[in-house]
Amino acid sequence: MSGRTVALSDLLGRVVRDATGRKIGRIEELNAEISLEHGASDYVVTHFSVGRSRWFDIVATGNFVQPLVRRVTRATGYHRYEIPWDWMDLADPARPRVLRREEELPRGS
Amino acid sequence: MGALQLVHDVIDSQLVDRHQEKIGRVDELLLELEAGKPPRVATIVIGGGARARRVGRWMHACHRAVHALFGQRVEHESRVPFDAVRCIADTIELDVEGDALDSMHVEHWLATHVIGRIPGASGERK
Amino acid sequence: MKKWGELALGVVTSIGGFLEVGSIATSAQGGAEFGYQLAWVLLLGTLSLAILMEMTGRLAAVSKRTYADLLRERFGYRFFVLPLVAVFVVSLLVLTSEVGGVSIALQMATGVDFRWWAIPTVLVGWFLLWRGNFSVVEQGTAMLGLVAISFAVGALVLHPTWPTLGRALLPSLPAHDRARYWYLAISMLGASISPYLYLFYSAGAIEDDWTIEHLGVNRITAGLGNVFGGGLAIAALVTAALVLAPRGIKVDRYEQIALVLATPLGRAGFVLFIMTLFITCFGSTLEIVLAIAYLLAQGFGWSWSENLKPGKDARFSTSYTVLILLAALPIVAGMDPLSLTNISMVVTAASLPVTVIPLFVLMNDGDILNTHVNGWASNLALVVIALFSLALLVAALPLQLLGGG
Amino acid sequence: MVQPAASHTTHARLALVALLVGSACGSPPPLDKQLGTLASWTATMQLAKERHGAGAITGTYATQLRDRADEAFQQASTTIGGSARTRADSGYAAAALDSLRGAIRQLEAEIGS
Repeated sequence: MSGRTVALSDLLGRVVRDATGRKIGRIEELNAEISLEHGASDYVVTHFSVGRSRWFDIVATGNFVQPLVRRVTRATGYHRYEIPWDWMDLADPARPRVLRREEELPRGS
Repeated sequence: MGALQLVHDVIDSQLVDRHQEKIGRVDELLLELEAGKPPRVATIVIGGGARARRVGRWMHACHRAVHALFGQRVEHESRVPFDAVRCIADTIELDVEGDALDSMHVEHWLATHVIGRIPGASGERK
Repeated sequence: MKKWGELALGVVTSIGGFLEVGSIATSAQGGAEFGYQLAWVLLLGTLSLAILMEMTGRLAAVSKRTYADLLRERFGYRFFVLPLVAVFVVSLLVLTSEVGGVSIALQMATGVDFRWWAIPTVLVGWFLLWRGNFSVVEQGTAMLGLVAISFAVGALVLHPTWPTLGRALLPSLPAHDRARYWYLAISMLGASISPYLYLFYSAGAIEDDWTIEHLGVNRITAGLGNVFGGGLAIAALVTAALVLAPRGIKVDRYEQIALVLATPLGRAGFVLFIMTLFITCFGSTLEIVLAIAYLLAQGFGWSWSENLKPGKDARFSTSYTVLILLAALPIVAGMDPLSLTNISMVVTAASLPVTVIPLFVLMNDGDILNTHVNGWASNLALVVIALFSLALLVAALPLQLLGGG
Repeated sequence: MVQPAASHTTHARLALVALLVGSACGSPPPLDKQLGTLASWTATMQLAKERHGAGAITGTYATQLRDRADEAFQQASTTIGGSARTRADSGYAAAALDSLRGAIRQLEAEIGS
């Protein structure tokens, strides 16, 4: 079990840039699942949610007046990116970088 | 235990030990990065230092200063492997003995040196 | 049957728990200087508090977690520090004012200077917390707190002019001393809507093992209790408006306030006033010190319950022990309790946004409340409260400086 | 990253506080306010005397009220000179102080009896 250790709070809120160096938002959530490769009870991060407004996302993730949220997201073109773990370069946790261009990134709801 | 959102479901959640006693909150989560492998959720940290660090550098400095003031050189912090998680719901149950955790140092110290010295402190319920 | 008992208890708790040193002092000041005119502030404060309490009670009954729990879990520790520090500081100030209120009541009764009473007061209070359980604190102080009804009796005996009072329930602008008017308005709001009230209430719902079945009890307790509590605060304002205002007496010191009941009700009124001040302030002392200890314990995940023996939750019981002793110090040092009360109430008003605005987010979170999330009417009310809490934050400091003297 | 903006607002806030504190604490309380306080205490003394006569309040409590009025009197007599600008103002101040002193004496006589 070698490797580097990074604190979750050191990743949260970090500005993420895409392959071309463009800012695409901040890390707001880490999604984990039970790993199928390792031992049974190991949780591993599957993807990172990257958004632009933490407060908006706190509100939006909680089933908050869903129709209103949907209308606002549509009107403002707001979206989060759901970035698979292997697209994220965390060599420097303070400067996370996505290995693809912004246009290629999958968008969350 | 299916998919987990580490921020929404795990960090800052109430922790209870195997006897359902409250033993603190998830003050920090440590991830293990290894080339070519997905980040592994490795450790739950319980402790004031980790908590202070999250607020900012100045808070961490304050925390250390307060510790130094009380002449405490070691940080009473617990690091529990994530394997010990038994159940994640409103609270997170850890398969540990709460009394054995280092982060419970202040609780025990107060219980024996302050609260325990005052008559009427022991027993189950009032 | 048990439910109705709980209901009656809840309502009584609210009456006993709501009128305390802040309300008595600021309502008397408001009535003395502006007659009935500031009555609308009490109506507004009471309505707001009823809404906030109903919501925090519902939150606790449905989620089995307290408001403080959810503030940390949903917003993260980084944000939580803000309400934690704000509520801690504000509540400690209010706590000190309550200890001052008890001490002044004892001074009025005995003639012994209030400074001597602070330590005995907190020692007795601490003993009750140490030995008693949650029901002792909640029910004991509530039942005794019913003496506060003497304010209503006093107001009725003085024959208020009802139409004028009715008109004063709608906001109006003052003809003189604008800064002072708004300063008193903010103090009265701070006295009505203290964060400790809803933090205590939501922790109390957990202490009393509330479930979804208690939502009706919760609604009625928050509603009716506040109607009574607010009504008594208005009664205090009315007595001051009819006793002090016509004679040109302003309330500069606590000692002057006893005259508002000694005038319509004679010796009985004098005694009832002292009892009311003593009991309500003492009850609030216990509630506030518990509220702060709850906040710390829940925020940091310690074991907590007023129903456990202190050895079972050492950090929690150490917190209330230290805090209640700490609250005696400014009084022993001779700080004027009325100035302390006024400052506490204004600071309380200024601290409201950090606890009101997050509540809006939580009350709409379906993961926490399922089908019991806010409807549009509750949301509208909460938005209005949040907006005016922001206005209070902005206005508090300038008004303290311009109208505080 | 946000450091410069934050320190700007901090400075602005500090300046605002300094301004307000300065404007609030600079001068002694204005004369009309002090006269109002004296009149308020005079009325308090009269009401206390009347209530004591009716047996509504105890002598202990009336004495405390007298002491508070005395403190207000002492405070006003040291500061009110600085607030009175004209001869007429000084006259008002002296009259107000006199009537409070008189009211305190009357209450003392009532308690003593």
